[in-house]
Amino acid sequence: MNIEQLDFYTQAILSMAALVGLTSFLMLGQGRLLRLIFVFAMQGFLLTLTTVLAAYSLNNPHLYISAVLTLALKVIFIPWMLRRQVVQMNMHRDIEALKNNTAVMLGGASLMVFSYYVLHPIVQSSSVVMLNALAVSLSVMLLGMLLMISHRQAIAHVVGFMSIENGLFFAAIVSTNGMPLVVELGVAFDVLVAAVLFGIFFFHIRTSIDSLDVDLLNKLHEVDK
Amino acid sequence: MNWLIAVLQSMLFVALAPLLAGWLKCCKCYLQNRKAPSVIQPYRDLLKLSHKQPVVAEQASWIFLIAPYIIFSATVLAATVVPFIAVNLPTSASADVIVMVGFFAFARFFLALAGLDIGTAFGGMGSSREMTISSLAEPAMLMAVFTLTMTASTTNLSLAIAHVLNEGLVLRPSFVFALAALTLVAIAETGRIPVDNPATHLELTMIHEAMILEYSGRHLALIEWASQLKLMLYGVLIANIFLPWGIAETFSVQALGYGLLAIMGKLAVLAIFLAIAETLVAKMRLFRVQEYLSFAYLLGLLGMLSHIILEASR
Amino acid sequence: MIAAYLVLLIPLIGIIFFALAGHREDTGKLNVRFNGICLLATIWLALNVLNQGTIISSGKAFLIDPFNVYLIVLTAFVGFTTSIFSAPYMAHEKEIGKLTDGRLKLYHSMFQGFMLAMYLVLTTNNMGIMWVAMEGATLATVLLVSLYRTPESIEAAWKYFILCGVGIAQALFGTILLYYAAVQIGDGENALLWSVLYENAGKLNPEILEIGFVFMLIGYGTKIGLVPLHNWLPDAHSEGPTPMSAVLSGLLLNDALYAVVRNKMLVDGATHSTMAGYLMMGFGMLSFLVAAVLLHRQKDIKRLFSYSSIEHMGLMTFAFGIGGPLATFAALLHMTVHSLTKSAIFVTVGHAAQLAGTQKMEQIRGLIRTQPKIGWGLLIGTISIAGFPPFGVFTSEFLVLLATMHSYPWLTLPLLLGIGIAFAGLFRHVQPMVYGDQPKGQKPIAANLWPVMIHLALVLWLGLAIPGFLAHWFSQATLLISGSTPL
Amino acid sequence: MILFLAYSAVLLSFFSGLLGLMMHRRQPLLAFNQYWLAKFPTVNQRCQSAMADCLEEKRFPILLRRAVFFLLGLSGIFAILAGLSVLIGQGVITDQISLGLPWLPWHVRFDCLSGFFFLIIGIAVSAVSLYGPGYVNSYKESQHPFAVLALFTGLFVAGMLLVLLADDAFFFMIAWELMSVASYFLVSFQHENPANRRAAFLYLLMAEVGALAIILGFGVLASFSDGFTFDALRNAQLSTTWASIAFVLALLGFGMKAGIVPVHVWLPEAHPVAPSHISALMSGVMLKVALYGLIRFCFDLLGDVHWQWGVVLLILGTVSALGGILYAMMQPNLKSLLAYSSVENIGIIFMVLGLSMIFMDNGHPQLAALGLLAALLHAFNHALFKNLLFLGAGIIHHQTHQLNIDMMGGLIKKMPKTSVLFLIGCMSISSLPLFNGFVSEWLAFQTALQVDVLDNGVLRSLIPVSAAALALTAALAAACFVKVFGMIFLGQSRSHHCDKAHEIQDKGMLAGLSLLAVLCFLFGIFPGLIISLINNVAGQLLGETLPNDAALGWLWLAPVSANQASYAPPLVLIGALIAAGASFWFLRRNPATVMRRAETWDCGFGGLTPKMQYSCSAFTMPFRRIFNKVWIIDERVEKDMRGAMDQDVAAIRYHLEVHDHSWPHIYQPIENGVNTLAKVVGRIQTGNIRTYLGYSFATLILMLWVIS
Repeated sequence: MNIEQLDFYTQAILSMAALVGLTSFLMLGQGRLLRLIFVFAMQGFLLTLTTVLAAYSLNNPHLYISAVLTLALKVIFIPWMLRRQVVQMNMHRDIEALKNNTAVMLGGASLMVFSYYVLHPIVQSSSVVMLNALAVSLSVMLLGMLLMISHRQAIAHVVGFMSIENGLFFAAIVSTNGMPLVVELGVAFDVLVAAVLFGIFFFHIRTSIDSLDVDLLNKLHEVDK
Repeated sequence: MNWLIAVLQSMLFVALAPLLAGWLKCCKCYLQNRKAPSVIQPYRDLLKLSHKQPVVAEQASWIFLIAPYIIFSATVLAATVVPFIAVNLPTSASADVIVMVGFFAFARFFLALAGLDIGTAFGGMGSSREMTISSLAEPAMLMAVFTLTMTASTTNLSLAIAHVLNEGLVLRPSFVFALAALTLVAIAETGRIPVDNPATHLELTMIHEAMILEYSGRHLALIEWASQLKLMLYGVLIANIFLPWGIAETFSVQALGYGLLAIMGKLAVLAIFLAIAETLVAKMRLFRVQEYLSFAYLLGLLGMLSHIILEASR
Repeated sequence: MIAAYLVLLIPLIGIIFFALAGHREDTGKLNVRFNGICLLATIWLALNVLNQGTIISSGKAFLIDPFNVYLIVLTAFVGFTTSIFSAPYMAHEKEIGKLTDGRLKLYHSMFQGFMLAMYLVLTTNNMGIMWVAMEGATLATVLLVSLYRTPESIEAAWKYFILCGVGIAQALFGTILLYYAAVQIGDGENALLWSVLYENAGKLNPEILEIGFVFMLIGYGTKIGLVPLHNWLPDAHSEGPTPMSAVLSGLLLNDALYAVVRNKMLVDGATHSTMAGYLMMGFGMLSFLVAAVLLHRQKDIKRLFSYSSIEHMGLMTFAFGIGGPLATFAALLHMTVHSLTKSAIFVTVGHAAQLAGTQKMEQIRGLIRTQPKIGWGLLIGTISIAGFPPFGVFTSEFLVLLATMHSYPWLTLPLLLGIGIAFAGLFRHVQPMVYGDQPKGQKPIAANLWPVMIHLALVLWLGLAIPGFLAHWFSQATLLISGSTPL
Repeated sequence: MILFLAYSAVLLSFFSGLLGLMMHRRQPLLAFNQYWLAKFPTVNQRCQSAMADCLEEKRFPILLRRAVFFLLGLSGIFAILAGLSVLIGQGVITDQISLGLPWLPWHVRFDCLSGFFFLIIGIAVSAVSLYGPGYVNSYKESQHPFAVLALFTGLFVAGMLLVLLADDAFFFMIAWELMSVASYFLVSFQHENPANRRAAFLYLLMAEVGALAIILGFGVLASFSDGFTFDALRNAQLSTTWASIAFVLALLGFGMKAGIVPVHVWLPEAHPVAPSHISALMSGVMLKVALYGLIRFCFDLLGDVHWQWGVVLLILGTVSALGGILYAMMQPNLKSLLAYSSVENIGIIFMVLGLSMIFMDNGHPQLAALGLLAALLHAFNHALFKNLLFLGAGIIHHQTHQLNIDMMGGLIKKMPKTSVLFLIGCMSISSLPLFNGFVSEWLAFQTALQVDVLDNGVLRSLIPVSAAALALTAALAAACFVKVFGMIFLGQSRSHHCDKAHEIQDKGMLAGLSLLAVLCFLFGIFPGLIISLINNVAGQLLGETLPNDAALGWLWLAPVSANQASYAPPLVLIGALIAAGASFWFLRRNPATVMRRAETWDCGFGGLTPKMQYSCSAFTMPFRRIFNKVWIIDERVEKDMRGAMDQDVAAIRYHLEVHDHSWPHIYQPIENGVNTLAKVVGRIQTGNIRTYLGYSFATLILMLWVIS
């Protein structure tokens, strides 16, 4: 099935998927925290757009609520909070030197392929579009994890964590037109609380190790040193 | 009737034991160009000792005092089990060859304890050495005897000897091994050269004598008698197991008489052999005794194996 | 059904109450009361289930069946006894200046929050809500782990938060896949209801469910503490306040496993393959062995027992993975006895650490001589957790072994090896702590050991005889999970 | 009725443990008494005052101790009665107790085999309960609470009895582990000593490993049958391979408990450090319970034994017997020595059991019955004399406060009664005629001598070799116990403590020993009494009894036939008495020869000192030379030099340590291996959260790849 044969909605969704995937890649290679947060906010915004799109074309009003929640949390609140932290910590000038950046990017690309490979069996029971959408969201998830693995700043970890959530939301909206409302609300609540807790933790970590470098959090281990 | 003969035979056995010792001493003296004491000198010694007042060490406890009686009775019991001039004895049935070895162990147990009781270095040394040697000798002896008992498929000595007797002359390789083993064990167990020297009182070499150093009077008499009995017992075992001919199978006076003569003759010859051996061989160092006894053990085992593999194989 | 609502309502009130009321002298006791009332409510609920069988609430939002009813009671019970322990314990912590009023307020409020999350995980019929509650449990406890604000505790809390957060996100992806498979055959709103899913399990798309299950297993498995996803667990258990360790080990891990098993039932129904079972067996065995070996290296007493928790969770996962009626029954029983024993152990461990003034095992010595109750409690608890009869852990381990022997004979070897190594690892550390002369200057402390005694007595009881109603529930649950029953 | 006796025995021991817990409950009891007094003032005044009397502060602990041991003794007597009645009645009684798993209540079965072991336990427990009250008096309540001792003793005994009653795998394991765990607590009772802690840990660890092996053994059987009851397991149809696997597992498990080489290391560590009456129970009885397990598993559950198993048992038994006695000989600690000697005796039992299996599989059930009989009889005898010796060791420890044989000496004069009883134990264990140890060894030899009936060449040559080893073992045992008795009781005392020792005052302690000593002698003279009982066991288990075991009258022992071998201990005794009496009378009739005491001859150096005596290590030096490969010997002589050019010796110190090979060669590597493994595995936990995330990520990828 070629893309020109699909309806506009599907085309739009696929474009969105591509964009969301792109933002993930952008984040992965990003060493500056402020830009990272900005790209993250962009991803959140794309997610909001997708949700609105789905709500509009599928005439599914509860997705609007979900869109509002996403907008509020992922585009406004969390980026704002993270940005504030960065500025407070005076880290906005720092560039994190990423080791093996090329390898990580290549790895990210292969993850994308891998996601398609893994989800391939799903094609039998649904459309290629679904496969695309799910694969993109899976790769967003995996890229989020990769982001966390490759970055050392706690703030980058939070961004990675939230981008994983973005991937999940994307999957939920595209493949199933959103989860039941209760669940959506619950998840949103959890994300909110998590965001608040992250804020608290930044404070604690800073007071404890005077930095937000997670590599310094290594007192508890089982290795003879 | 049987019981009576058995008891009489045992008494005879006990009574004749010093005679064998005397004869052995005589033979040795002749061989060593010395003037021999009378053959009945051991009897005189025993009698003299039994009349003397025993002197007992201060340290000694009741173990020391009862040990001679126990040693003597255990050896006597062992003697009752062995067919001396006749087979088919009820005493052999009430205690078989394993029990006989047990009697020896019993006697030795108390002898060693008595050695330790007085609390001197000599006693302990003797006990230690005695237990070492005997713990190697005892299994060797059992092995040798088991060869016989497995051949006869009975551990009853009387029946076993009767079996050998009735079988006639059969050349058994196992018996050769067993005979060799038993002879080696007998020499070790009775404290003869080359393992021990009954005549020595040099602390580095003595074994048996070290343990009984503190004994005197009737106690010494009993122990001496017991060791003479033991010597005789081994002699009778070797003679009657491997050359049983002449032993009385019925309880007629004639047969018993022949039996007595036969065994005395056999013992006399054995004693001569022993005397020759003792004259020719030098005493071994203590820690070579283990090799000697391991050899005996090995011979016993070989005897048993050759019986099982060569003679009774199916 | 009112009982179920009550069970959820009480802790909710608790959160709000403690958050608003602030810390007072009697907050600890109030906490006990809240948990006590909740326990009564769960018993009422259990009686209902005993009389009526499976209960589904009118909106189908809640489902109480034999599989979760006993876990609910267990949760309430462990929560109750832990709160009994917690009252003097936290008072002592405040006395020695480790905690402030504010933090105690947070502690009590979040204690209730955690209980609420646990009840919600267990009672809900909706797989999505289950996920939400699971995440909620993490959120409720993460601040408790860092309650002492030491660098280590903050590190532990951070790891706990990030690792569990990432893990649980994967579980959400799994849930989405499940939902995706479900909407293809049914209506949207009810598609995540477990009761509906279970009925239609055969119709679900097996491929999707398989992939979904991988995500679920890894997601919830992080919470269970399956190796190699377990790394947060020893840190979080050892650095938080001990009552928290007790409920984390005794309840949270169980509930995560509960979630996995619920999902496994669906996957099994859909795929008719043993894929899910094999995955669980693999993870279970790996966790079991790695934790057993790592027990030998521990220096911190709470860390030691948290590894033991990983080990036992591994064993349960393995047993559920085998999937036969015997193994399932054993795993259900093991969940119960492990919760009871482990929470009892953490109670004694807490007291022991307070007694010695440190969590370092090298410095904890002579407990029996100093305070026999604590020493014996720890020793008997360890004996029990190590799987010695007549304690219940033995029964379940025995059954697991036999089930393994029956289905996969060669796997018994690593299993036995693991049990042996784990036992040695536990005992080489515990024995020097309890035995020996009283160290100089060590004095008895105020301790309430009734929870320990009650727990151990219950475990003993379960080892000697399984009461009829529990056996009935177990066998019903076994029927539900494995399709047949050992009875 | 019989079952009632058996249950009573179990319950009584259990209650004795519970009663022990009352030790610290004097105040509540007092309060209860007051309350009771107030409530029913009219009820029997005397009764109440008696109660109050008992609860008096000083009397209460003593009375309680007595009561606890009284209950324990009662349990022992009930066990004896139950055992005897089932052995005589030859019945099989089954029952169920509604405990355990919902679909598997505890099955109980009481047959001759169980009954026989009940008898062993009963006798031992009775003796111990006579002995106990006096012995435990020396423990300080604050350091060694009696409640702990009593509770776990009760549980221990109850556990052992329950093992014998169990008729399903689950119940069996519960009882088995109850026994292990309870005895673990007893081993660690005096836990202030590092040796105790180490021993206890080792013991529990090996008990656990052994139990796992047994469970697995049952598991193998269970997977070929449809249930865990022994009835079901009996009907399991196993291929030879699986049966052999089950056998090996059972052997490992039960062997570990029984203490066969090389899995014996816990035994010489654990037995010596427990309180002596517990050591007696552990060494004398618990090992027998392991033996029971093996017999039950092989002869009853597996049913078709294979001669190859017999060979395995024979070889292991031989190695254990020789190794055990050689190690025993080198021990300076009396209780370690006794523990190693248990290894030896268990080895002998295993040997004979192996013979029994070999004969069984080769179609000679009668000879198999003979072997079984010899094994069981030796187990019985060993229980008697080992208990006797351990209890004796307890008295010695109690009076001299030490267990090092090198520090004792001369106790025969200070403790005459104990010394006689101990001597009887030594003679029995050295298998001297007239004592019980000899009878079983005699039977063992008789079994081995029947090798002629076999066809297999390997067996025909192997069995004689093991018989030779048995002979060697017996001789070494005699040497060892000469050393023990000689060093402890004879000569001069080598230490201050020993000098001040005196005879034990407590009658109960001596009574416990006397009971066992009398039984040792009694069954040495009249072995027929017990053999006819064991014959019933063999009859029930193998379906074969010995032929005409009493054809020559009940005084005679003729296990195969009168033509093959016979032994009449009563006649031997009479003979011995006559011989000894005659010589005694003959020599003592002359009043002039009354003996005279004089100084011991000191080679003219003047003044014998205790240091001149042969010591323990000196006594065994020849053995050390001869068998020097058996031990790891660490022998050093240190000289302090002085004087011009350091030519004169000021002092010499001699240092000797003898170690077991199995420790550095088997156990140490395992321990190191586990530690290394832990170190390696520990590397996965780096402490860096990014690594952890990496694990999570990698696992996810891997799993997804695996399923797709």
